[in-house]
Amino acid sequence: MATPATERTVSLRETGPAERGSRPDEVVIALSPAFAGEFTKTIVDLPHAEVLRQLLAGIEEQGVTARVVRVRDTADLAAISHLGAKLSGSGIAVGVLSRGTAMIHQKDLPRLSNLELFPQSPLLDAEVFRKIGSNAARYAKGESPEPVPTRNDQMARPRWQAKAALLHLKEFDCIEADRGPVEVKPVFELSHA
Amino acid sequence: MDTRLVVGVDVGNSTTEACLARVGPDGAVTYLGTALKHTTGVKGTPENADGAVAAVREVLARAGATVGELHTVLLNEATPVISGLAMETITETIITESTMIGHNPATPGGEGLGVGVTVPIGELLGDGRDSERPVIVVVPHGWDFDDVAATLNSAVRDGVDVVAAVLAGDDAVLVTNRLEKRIPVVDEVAAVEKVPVGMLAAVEVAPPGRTIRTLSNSYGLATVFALDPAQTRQVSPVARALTGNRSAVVIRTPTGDVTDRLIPAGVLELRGAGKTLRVEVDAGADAIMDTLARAQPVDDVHGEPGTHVGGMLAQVRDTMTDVTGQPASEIAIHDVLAVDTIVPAEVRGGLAGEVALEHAVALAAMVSTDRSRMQAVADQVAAELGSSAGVGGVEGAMAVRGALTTPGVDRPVAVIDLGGGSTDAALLSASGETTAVHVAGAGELVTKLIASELALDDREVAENVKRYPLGKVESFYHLRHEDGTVEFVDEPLPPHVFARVVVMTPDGLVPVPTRHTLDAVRRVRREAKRRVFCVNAVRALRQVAPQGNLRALDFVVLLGGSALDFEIPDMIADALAPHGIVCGTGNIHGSEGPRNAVASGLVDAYAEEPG
Amino acid sequence: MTQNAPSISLGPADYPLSINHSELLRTPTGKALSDLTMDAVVSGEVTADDLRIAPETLLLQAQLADASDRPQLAGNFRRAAEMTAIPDAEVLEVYNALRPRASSKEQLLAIAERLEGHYGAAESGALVREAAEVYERRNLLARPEQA
Amino acid sequence: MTATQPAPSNRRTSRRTEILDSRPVNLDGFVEEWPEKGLVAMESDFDPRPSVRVEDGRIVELDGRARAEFDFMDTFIADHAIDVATTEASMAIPSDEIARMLIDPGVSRRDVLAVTRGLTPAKILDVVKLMNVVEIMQGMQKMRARRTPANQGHSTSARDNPIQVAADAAEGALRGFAELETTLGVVRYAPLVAIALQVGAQVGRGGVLTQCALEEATELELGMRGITAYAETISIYGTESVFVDGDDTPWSKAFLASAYASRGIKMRFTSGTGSEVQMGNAEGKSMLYLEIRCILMAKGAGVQGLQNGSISCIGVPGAMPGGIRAVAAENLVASMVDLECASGNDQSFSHSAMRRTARLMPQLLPGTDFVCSGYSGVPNADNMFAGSNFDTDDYDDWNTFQRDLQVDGGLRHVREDVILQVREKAARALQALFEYLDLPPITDAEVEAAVYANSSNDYPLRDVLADLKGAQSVMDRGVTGLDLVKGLEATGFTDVAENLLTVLRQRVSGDLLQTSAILTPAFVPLSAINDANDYAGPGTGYRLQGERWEELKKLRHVTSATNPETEVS
Repeated sequence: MATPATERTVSLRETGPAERGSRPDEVVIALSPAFAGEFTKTIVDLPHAEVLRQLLAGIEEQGVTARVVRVRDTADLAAISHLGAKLSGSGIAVGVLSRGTAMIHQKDLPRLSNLELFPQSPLLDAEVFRKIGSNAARYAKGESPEPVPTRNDQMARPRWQAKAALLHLKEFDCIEADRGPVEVKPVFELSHA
Repeated sequence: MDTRLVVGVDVGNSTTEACLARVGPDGAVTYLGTALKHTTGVKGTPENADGAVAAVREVLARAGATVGELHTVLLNEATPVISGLAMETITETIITESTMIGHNPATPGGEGLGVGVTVPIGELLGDGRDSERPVIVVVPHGWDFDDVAATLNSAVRDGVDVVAAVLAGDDAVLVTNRLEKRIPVVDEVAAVEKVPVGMLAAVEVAPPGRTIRTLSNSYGLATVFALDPAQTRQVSPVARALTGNRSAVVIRTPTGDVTDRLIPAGVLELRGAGKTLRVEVDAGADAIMDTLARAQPVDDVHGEPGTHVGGMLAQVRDTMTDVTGQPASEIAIHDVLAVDTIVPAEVRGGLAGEVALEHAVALAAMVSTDRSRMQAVADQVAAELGSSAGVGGVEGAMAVRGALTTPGVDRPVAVIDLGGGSTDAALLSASGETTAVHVAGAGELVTKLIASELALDDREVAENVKRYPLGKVESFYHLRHEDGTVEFVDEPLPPHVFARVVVMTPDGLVPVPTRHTLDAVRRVRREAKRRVFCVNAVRALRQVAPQGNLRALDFVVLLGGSALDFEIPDMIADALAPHGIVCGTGNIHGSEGPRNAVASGLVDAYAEEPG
Repeated sequence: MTQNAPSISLGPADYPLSINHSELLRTPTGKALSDLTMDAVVSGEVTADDLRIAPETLLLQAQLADASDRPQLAGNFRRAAEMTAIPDAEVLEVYNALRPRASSKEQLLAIAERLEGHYGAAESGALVREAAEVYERRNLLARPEQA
Repeated sequence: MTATQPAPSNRRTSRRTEILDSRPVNLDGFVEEWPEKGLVAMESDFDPRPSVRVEDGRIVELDGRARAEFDFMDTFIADHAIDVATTEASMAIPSDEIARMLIDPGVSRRDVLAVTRGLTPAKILDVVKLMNVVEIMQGMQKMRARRTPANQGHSTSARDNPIQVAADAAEGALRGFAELETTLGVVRYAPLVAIALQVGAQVGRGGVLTQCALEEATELELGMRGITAYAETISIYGTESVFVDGDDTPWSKAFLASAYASRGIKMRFTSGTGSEVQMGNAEGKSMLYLEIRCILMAKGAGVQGLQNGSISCIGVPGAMPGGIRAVAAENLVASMVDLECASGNDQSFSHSAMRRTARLMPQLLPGTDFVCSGYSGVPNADNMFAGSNFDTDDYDDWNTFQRDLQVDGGLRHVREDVILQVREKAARALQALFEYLDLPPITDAEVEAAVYANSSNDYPLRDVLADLKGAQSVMDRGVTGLDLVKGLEATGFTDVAENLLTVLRQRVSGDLLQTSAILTPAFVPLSAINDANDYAGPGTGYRLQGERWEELKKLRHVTSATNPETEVS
């Protein structure tokens, strides 16, 4: 959707073990083991750079700060998101899997619950990720955002169900057991395709 | 006379109540129990018999009595009251030729005022551009915020005097955060392609928490656009429409205009007291109600055909025809209640889905048909139960009689029955005479006002907002009640209520889908109740009070379902207090609360004069 | 068979019982199939309690299943015959107790004892005992803090 | 729909490639195998080798695993599903010989069952792996439990509108579904929709069995009250970890099976290929191997039948090489261990109409107990099971397949005037019943809409608030199936009341608890006992002939031979 012929890539620079934040105005973005690493785009080929940029933009536009962490020892979305929420100064985190599935979580909720869940990865585009970031930031500010509208498509099953399973398995393969979450700094670069 | 078992039955609009009593030879009454059923059919029609019989059977069963022991069933003479509701907006804001973008995006960027010529971003870096004059950049859909910022920065570096920007997407904060020069940016202008190019325009963004100062001021506009007095007069609606916004864009086009006009809503014709009075609906609720008061008692109300109000009343009549089977021509509207309200509506001709708060009038109308058929109901009840049954008294008279059993009440006493469709009042004078009235407007109108003012699509939510107190879920472990108290919970609250304004229903917390704060929702709720119930209480009491003088009333007893509401009785009591009236929720026989007044009144009347 | 099996011996040709052997069928309230008429329903003589299956009928169906070489289905019917005596709420309670990590071994054994002792439900009790044993081996008992 | 088109490439392509690329089939997803992780349909080197060892009347080794290492699936299968007395003998028979027995008309179904009841999961897999899809169909033709094939329909509404559910259930019943299933968008609507389904079904054709898919406790309660007649959504899985993730075990599900039987309610389990790998815990086994474990678990629990054929995971085997063959094989395995099989074809499967049809053939041609475990009796947009492989738009195609190939898929063509009649009657009966039960009224306009409607959009909107209160009151007041009977009788729908009472009476006899049981229009229970499949080669078993064939010759437009200027229908 950018101006023609530009595409961005992202690399994640590890800056050390992820710590619990103290700022009440921050949202943590918790990434799965293979996000912007083993994989570079979601199930519908949306570049991970764009996913991250839009999430960050959504948070920024609400005047809230963001911290990005990579979770390495699980590929379970609820676990990733909940861990992110516990690290977040506001208690709010967005968790994202490589295939695009995302969730907004809060630290006091049971792990298997959530504030908002976006299970249909094939239907998540840049605009939706912006809204997810924005809503997470608004929760952090104590506001009451309208939940991001979720879409549904009966024909997603024949097209995406098996690929989603494959991506899920691949992501599981990237799990590094017993390694804690690390804080990362996303570095975006412009490439002219 | 020997001891007799009698049942009083009150057929109401929605519920049918029964009250079983033993009447001794001396007329002493012993109450044995009560039962409550849904009313079957429209009140006052033969279909009521089913509900009445069911209520009688239940009250007997509860007391362990049989139909065979029953002496008689007493029914109330009920005026079938049917009500209708309608609402019309009476103002409308129209923008012609895209002169103004006055919407309030949630997050505009930068601050200050920029005045310049509109230029599309695509042409900013092209050759032959005019680098002399200040420029307001217009950015269409599909532009990434990083690219917009980079383009603007490089244009500024090239010497272009960029003073403001108007964006299609929701990117204002992101763009301004990345600009080297700070300018005001307005975003979420959905129809940005309709913004005229090459025109002088002004963009203003106020700091967070403030509203714009220049574009909402007619002389500010005159200054910015160098207008003469005649032109200034012309743009004053623009200024008015922008008042209270945090951001705005005004574009000066040769013929553009914003109008804030009254929709001709039509004339309401009130016939009564031997005269026919006319009032313009767009004059507002107060004017309508004043005129109505001059036409009391009202025989019929008509709306000017072909106008909104004509349509509204026709719709009410059609509903009545459907339920009563009476031809529309025979249906007389005996009362209306007009209420001013505010409805958020999208501005016609707007470029960004601008919403203006338009004025509207809500009308509740009420018909009382003269076709009460309670005798037929009584006959049918008698046939089904094999006992005798008859009409034991008129509803209003029976209600005050029942109300009189509330401890601490004496004649003269007035009752107010707060229903769903109508508010009813009756007075029992010191000398034992009763007068009764029904006025239009009650619980359903309150729900409708709440729904439209809060823009709630879901009637269930509006109904809940009306019925139960509010709260705000501040964390998973605590919530703040509307009175400011905080309640902590042990189990985390469910995620769907997190950070939301909620209604505290008996079934749990229900989120209210609104951007309004708790205080705003509470204000809307209380105002709706005040405008309907308090206004109607006073209005109805005036109609039954001697010479319309409220001071002549001593005791007012509230009855009916709404008398159980958590705040309405207090609000009415407050409204009546200046008139020196003792007002409170009834407690029939000192035990039944505001229920069962009519049914037990029937029994009492019978005990005094066994028919 | 652990329960009082009906003395008659049925084979596949006797199916369906509702047509071929309605004389063998009784509701738990003792009514015959032919008593369940519309008139009886309208007059209130037949209530919802009359439309349940009797344990004896389940044992007859178990015979038919056995005779059709379906021993597992027959076993299911025999457990069901035992369970007709257990109230709905308790049936759901036992089901929930059998979910993974929902009960300690002691809790499961107590349920088995109640089934066997209170309801004479030997086969259902055995199923619960077996679960307790497998759950212990597969680490599916409630963890101490959850018990 | 919204699935994105394959990304455009800059290379020049031929016009033909462009056309091919725009075909609907290319909107479907296809994935390479990854057998190490279980992303493989049925041919994997990582599946166990068949073996069994019995000591002291107990299986101590199963498919290469010693008893001490058994997970709970192995344990349950070894102790409940496999016949210990015959297993060593059966396992000794070479797989190709068993495969031949399956397709040999000279070997009776009973003789095959004598062998299969002693087989382990790996052995069964070894057998069906030898069979191509035609052989699988030939096996199914003989091994299906009930001789007469049948079909099941869905009747749901995107607005949970009970009038729509009743009208479409009536039409579906009239068209031939032996079972009808519904589910909800808003769960609190369930009591009203379940009542509507029951009324519609009994108007369309007396004796049709109904079901409402909900969480276990509510589903069981509606069943116990006699508002529904059977249950189906009791899911089981092929690995211990996924089973536990689903918060169940073989023992909890076996107990639930007996609970249903103890209330006289027919019930079947649900499973299917692909669910384990979809949930990320296939333990490196092929989809079919894991499904065979499910089938044997169901067998061991003593449940009479199984809904399988991948069901909601159909996109997973559908994307794999040989995946639809594996799905056909799983249906066959259910039948060859003597379970009722409701054989899938019940979820949106492909963008391509041709591929949807091809996927159906292995079940339609040989016939199964229920060819679809949910043919959408409403337009797919109204299907609250997220769409089926076939919907109301496909009725005439289906009827034409039956007529072309002379096979019985359980449906038939019905003339428009007859359909309109039953739709109206269903809506009227529900209107009367709602009034009788003091539920929110159904207007004449709604009845009128129901007669001519296609989808939920064609009905006036209901007062949802009032409906939900009504639904709650049905639960609070303890309304039962018997109350429905009384209401229908009292409001003049005597025949419908009789139909429903007869269905309710069946639960006293327990006849519907037997394998593959359905009720005929004459209310005769038809199961694998009195309608046992007796296929023994050409000219035997179920044949589409006589009156039924005459019925299936009819279509919407058939030119009359007597007067070619007219059509018969």
